[in-house]
Amino acid sequence: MGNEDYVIEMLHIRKEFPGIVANDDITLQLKRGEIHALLGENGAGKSTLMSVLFGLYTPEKGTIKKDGQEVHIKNPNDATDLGIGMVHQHFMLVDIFTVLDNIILGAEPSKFGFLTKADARKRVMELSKKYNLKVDPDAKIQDITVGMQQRVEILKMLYRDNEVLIFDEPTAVLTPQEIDELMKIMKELAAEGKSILFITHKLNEIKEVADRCSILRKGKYIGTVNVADTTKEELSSLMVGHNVSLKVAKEDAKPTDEVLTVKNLCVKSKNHNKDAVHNVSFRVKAGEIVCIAGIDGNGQTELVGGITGLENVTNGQIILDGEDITKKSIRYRNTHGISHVPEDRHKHGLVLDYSLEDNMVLQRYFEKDFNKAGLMKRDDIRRYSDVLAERFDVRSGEGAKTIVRSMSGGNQQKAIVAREMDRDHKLLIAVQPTRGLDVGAIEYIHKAIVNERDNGSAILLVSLELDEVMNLSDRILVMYEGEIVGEVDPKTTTLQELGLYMSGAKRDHRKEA
Amino acid sequence: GSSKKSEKQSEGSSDYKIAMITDSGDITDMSFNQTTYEASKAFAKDHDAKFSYYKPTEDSDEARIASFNNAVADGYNVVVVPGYLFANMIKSVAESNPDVKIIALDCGEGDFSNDGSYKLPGNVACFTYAEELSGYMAGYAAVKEGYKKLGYLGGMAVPAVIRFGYGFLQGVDAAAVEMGIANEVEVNYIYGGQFSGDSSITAVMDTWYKGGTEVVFACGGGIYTSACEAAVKAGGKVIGVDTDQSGTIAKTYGDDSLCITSAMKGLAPTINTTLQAIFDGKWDSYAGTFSNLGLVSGDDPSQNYVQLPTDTWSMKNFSVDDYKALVKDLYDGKFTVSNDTKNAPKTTIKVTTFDNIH
Amino acid sequence: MDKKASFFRKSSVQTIIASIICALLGILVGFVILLIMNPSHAAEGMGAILRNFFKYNQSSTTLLYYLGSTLVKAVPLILCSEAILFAYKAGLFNIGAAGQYTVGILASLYTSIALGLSWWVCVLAAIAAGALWGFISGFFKAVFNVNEVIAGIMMNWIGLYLTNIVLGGKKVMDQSTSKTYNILSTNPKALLPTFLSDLFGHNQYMTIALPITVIVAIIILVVLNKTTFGYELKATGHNKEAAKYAGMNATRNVILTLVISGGIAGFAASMFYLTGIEQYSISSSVPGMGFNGIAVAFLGGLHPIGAIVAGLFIEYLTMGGQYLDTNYFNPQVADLMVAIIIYLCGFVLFFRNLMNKGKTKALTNVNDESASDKKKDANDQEV
Amino acid sequence: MILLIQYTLIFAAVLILVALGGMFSERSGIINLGLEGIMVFGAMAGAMVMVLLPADASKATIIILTMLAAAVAGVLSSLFIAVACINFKADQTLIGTALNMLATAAATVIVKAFNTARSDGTDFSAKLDYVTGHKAFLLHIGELEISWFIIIAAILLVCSIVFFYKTTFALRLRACGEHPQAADSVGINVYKMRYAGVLLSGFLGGLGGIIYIAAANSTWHFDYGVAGAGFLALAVMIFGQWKPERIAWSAVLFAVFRSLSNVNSGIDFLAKLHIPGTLYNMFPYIVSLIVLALTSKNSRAPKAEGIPYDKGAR
Ligand SMILES: Nc1ncnc2c1ncn2[C@@H]1O[C@H](COP(=O)(O)OP(=O)(O)OP(=O)(O)O)[C@@H](O)[C@H]1O
Ligand SMILES: Nc1ncnc2c1ncn2[C@@H]1O[C@H](COP(=O)(O)OP(=O)(O)OP(=O)(O)O)[C@@H](O)[C@H]1O
Ligand SMILES: [Mg+2]
Ligand SMILES: [Mg+2]
Repeated sequence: MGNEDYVIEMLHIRKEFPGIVANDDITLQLKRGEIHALLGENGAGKSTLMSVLFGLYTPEKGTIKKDGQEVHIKNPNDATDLGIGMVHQHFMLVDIFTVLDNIILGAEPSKFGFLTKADARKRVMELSKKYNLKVDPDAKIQDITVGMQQRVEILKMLYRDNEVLIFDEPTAVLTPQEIDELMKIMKELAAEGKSILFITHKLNEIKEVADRCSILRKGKYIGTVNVADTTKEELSSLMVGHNVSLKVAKEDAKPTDEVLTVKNLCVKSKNHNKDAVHNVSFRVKAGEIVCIAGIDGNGQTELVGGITGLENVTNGQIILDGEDITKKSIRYRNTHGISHVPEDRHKHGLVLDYSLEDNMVLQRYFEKDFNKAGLMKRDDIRRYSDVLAERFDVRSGEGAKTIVRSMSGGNQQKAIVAREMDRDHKLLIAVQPTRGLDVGAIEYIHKAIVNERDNGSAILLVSLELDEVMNLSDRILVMYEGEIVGEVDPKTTTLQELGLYMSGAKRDHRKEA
Repeated sequence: GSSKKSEKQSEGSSDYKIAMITDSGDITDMSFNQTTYEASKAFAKDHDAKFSYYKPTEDSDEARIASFNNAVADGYNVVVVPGYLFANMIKSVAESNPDVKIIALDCGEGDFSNDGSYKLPGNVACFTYAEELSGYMAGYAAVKEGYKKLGYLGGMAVPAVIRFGYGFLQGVDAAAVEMGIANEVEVNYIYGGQFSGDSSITAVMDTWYKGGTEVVFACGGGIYTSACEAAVKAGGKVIGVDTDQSGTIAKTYGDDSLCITSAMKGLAPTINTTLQAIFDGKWDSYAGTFSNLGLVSGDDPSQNYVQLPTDTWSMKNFSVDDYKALVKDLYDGKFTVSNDTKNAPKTTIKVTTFDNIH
Repeated sequence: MDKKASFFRKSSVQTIIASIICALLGILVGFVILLIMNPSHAAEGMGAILRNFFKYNQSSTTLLYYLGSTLVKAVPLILCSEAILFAYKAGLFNIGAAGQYTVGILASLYTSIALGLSWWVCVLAAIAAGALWGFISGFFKAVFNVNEVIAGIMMNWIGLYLTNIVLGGKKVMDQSTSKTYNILSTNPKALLPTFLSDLFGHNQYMTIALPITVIVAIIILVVLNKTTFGYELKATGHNKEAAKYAGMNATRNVILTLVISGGIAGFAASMFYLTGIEQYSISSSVPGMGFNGIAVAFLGGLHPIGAIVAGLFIEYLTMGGQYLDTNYFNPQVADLMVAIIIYLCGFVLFFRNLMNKGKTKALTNVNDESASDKKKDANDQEV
Repeated sequence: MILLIQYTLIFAAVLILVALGGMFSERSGIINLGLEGIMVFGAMAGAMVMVLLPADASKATIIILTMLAAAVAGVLSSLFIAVACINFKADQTLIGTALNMLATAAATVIVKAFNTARSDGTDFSAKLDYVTGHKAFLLHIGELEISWFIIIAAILLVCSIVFFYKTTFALRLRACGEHPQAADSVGINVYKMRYAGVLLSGFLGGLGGIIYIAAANSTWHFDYGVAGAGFLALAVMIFGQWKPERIAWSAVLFAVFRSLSNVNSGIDFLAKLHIPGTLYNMFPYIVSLIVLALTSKNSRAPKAEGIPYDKGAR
């Protein structure tokens, strides 16, 4: 008989994928009313385990118990019937549907098959109020921020009255404020008696909300600890098997020549009639890391788009190393000193159906190292890719010829970082370079960025994560509603001050040209 | 299954084995392929000869030659082919297959060479028809019957269809001029671009009938269906082609008076006579000849290869006797009808020519 | 390198085996249909289709002649499927190949008959016409975001009507027979030079179109898999945004892909009509060649060389239909069989998975894996 | 003018139904290039029923049974797509094309066998005559002759609009075409919904087929298939941006031009212009290309269409 204290017990779960055992004899016990964190490197098998619990995968071995009774969860319907809900790592939302439609989908109130949305709307608004999850029920998903999408996912679970809630990396895409809110909500929910499984790579968050934490490593179960009795360092070494340093070690910057100068830049918004980027001016020098901080959606994407050429600039000037590149093609910018780790790795960064090696030369295939008279030099490309993968620890099932789609998000990201760092550049633009990575990987990438700086690159970092911003940058520019509202020094500023700038409560009247 | 019937007759005892090759249409095209097929098959059955038909894979000389070779390889020694398209096939296979007799219908000297320089080998007999006479009679009759607004709906503009059409125009014109109503009589003239009806063609016919057209000469395979459909709705009439179509039309559309007459041509009799000649050992009279079949008698129209059907005569103002008189005049050369397919005939009446439908 | 090569071979062997299984199954189903129609002659009928031109085994000249004919007729089919698979690899579904083929006919026949030009000019004209048609679709796609399928369908019809107007004119079409004039008699220098004609029973339609087709297939293979140009096109096809990010000119690539694809389709038309084997007559629907090309492209595993084999196979069966004894079966049965085989090609992936799987695993698992297998496929083709 | 309306209604009815069929299929995530084939099968079954019904069958019987047969045949033939594309994850483009080829060949063979059997071996054409059946559908409103087909198509259009926007089922269907994983994660059976989408397209496509051949004709030659009407409907669907009410308008636009090409000589001012008929034929395509160019900036196909659903993949 199982222990009655546990709402969910997953016993000896084994799940195989071709060529890999994603979960190997994993046991996980979830107490009623607790927040239970699940920790592990990229590809450790966390998402797989949760998908098993939610009925998306059928395990090869093992049993699942709900309230001590053995249950068979064959599909999400079974999971829902058992009161299990999940917020997926990659949101399960239909873009063109409204918020309300997404929430009710699959559990629609209806009369004779016809939707009766009025009741649903009332219920959703009540829930939204009760948990302080602000949403606009009639907005389309494609038009709302990631944060709001997250709230929609949570409302989906609440709407279904689930008692076991799974959050798969919910914070990877949220702003600090949103993370705080989410933590509050999770605590509230737990207090109400709901049990929560929480996947994250961020140890702070585990320390803040979780009661216990189970650790997976390479598909195997390592152990479960009481969070209160452990330190972050202990957790991270449990996860990766050795000690990791959580603080970026770096010397003071020694800025030299000016590499990037942006003057009065304006970029039109796709969503509204105003400029997404309005009259922005700043400079980045070789040997320094300048960070653009701000809440998501304040024009960072468009600013980077303007500099890299992905978006049309309506006004202003971009000068790279003394040369005006405002009107130059993307190819020109790529080959004249700009490296760019893009914000959305799937949309821009990778051709998912190409192999790793082909992605490694995405901007360089035509160079004479890889191209002879229009023919690809396959051997050289392979060799190059292997070297990069080795150096940046990019792991993939079949080496250089692995199709990138099948690689984990973390490794996909590492591949991009490797590619961009290795390309000749004067300026490295890194947008959220560590989004969704495990601490080991983050450490590695941070080190690499600092290394780049020390080797004389100018770095423009765009990040939503304040930890990263504070740790990594030499100067911080804060963007709010398309304008740069302040410049601060990370050594002297506080999180509070940054927050004030980011929310628009404070602004400098800077002059820079 | 489709086989039961044919199986019985498939192993013939005759020395002659008859094959037919279709042109671009199928043997169910309600036009010359079908007539040729039915006549040859019936003949073979009556004479206990093996029969089969061959359908080329495409509409090309190469494919027609392939079908011919295929038939010969299967042991057939009499090959019946309908249509001018076969001229090139004959040119390339006739001489190298002297033991195979070829009967070509609707295939004239001009189809082989422009200047008549081609000499037909002894194992080939070619027949063409004076469709222009048949069309002439139909047109003449219709106007005499009292119709003033007429239409001509051809299938595809191939020589036989054109001759029917141009003959029709000449007949209408002659009658109108004779009656002194040339300024009142009008003809709409169009080709459907195919040998079957469809909604586009029906729509055009609807427009014609609604616009006052009283009778349409539907000239080409199954294209009459579009004319009939529109005619039924508007109380118009049609004229059939090739065989006496009044029966089929009456049966299909439940209206005995829908088809006022048909411009016939005697494909079936030609096939019967020629095949009979082969079986009787009298091939020599056809060997290597081009025959243009038209009027053979001024007094007994039913002997002619082109005629209107008298058995199902339904016209009132233009009687069978009037028809006989017309045939006599034509036979005597009192009226001359041009068989030119290159240039449309000059007429006093107004002819409106439309673009092909497809 | 070696490891890669052997892996490639293994997986391509699987594809070939799976394709063969589908073909055999199709023939089996075809046989069942013959059985239903006429049980006592079904075996004989099947035999006739499969024996095909080998029925002329008495005379090797005739046999070779008809072997040649099958090759000649397979040429446009193969080229159309090359056109389609080329675009498909670049992420575009060129359903407009049918229309590009049609304007290819227009250009080849107008230049050869009405203008009396030499064959190579006519070929170039056909390529240009097809390319222009492809360009229009591509332009609408790249500049106005018009779905290439709908643009292709529209251009098919526009091309058809335009062809009907132009080729229906007095200069090209014999008004009294409703067919275009024969090139042989009007302008023999527009006929493609013959090739191995004497070897194939003096088949005058055996022209340089045959070796050219093979060369085109090889060029496509090389371009797609070995060149930076192919790399770019495929990248644009898979992920337009990423291609843009990488500095590729996505707009230009979309247009260029359809221009090339259209050029090949137009070229296909010239390689057929300039042999003089067939005359054009006014048509109320777009020639089926472009659509059949889709089927052949897939039957050939979307591989340029596979398309050659598939095209020959389909043409062989189609030609086989004429050897059916019409007393027992109507000739359309062969078309039905071909269609069934093409339908069954859709199951190639399934059969391949079955082979990978071994006997014990259940169907659902097969399905689970098919996606990752597809990715492996892509990998093979990239190599 | 009356004729223009009449033929516009007929062509529009066909295009609307078939395009709606395509829409439901694509909304569920399956590209249906086989509409042409489905139409052929629907047309064939409907025509056979009209041929077989006794001469004294009542109008209502004829109408109901004919439509039923066409719809059922359409649904059955769409199974060719559903089974291959949903269960076996076959390529949707290939299967659609194959179905088109299959349909024309099969219809020719079947109708020939049907005629041969019925006529005791004297008629083996691939043609069916259904004059009585065709007449049973006719209906006169003043001078305008319309057909029950059109009324039924109009009713189905209204039903489709309501169904599409107002029902639980359609919401789920649409989710499957956009983000099947999301649908799956809330317990919707993606396979079932896709079946529903494809079968619906079979139902509507089959009806479209019978209307195409029987609303203005009383004879059909099945060796000619339906001459591209299915592809035209596909164009109408894309033109209508996968939305039922827009599809209706696009269909009418196409239909107006299509019928103009045939009846222009009956409209005085057009007849005077002497525009060649072929130009009229080209018109709807040219016009819609231009309109598309102006309206397509934001048009978007269902996101997941064409991709076989795979539980394991993401
Ligand atoms: N659909 C799939 N098909 C094949 N293999 C898979 C699939 N999903 C996961 N895997 C395998 O299972 C392993 C575990 O993957 P999982 O997604 O559970 O990792 P994770 O712990 O969630 O990683 P991350 O932190 O990056 O989210 C992977 O290494 C991968 O090889
Ligand atoms: N379809 C698939 N086929 C094979 N392996 C897969 C597939 N999808 C994922 N994997 C494997 O799953 C593992 C984890 O991938 P997953 O997608 O969970 O990462 P992720 O969670 O997206 O990454 P991140 O943490 O950056 O968000 C990887 O090792 C990858 O190889
Ligand atoms: Mg992850
Ligand atoms: Mg994960």
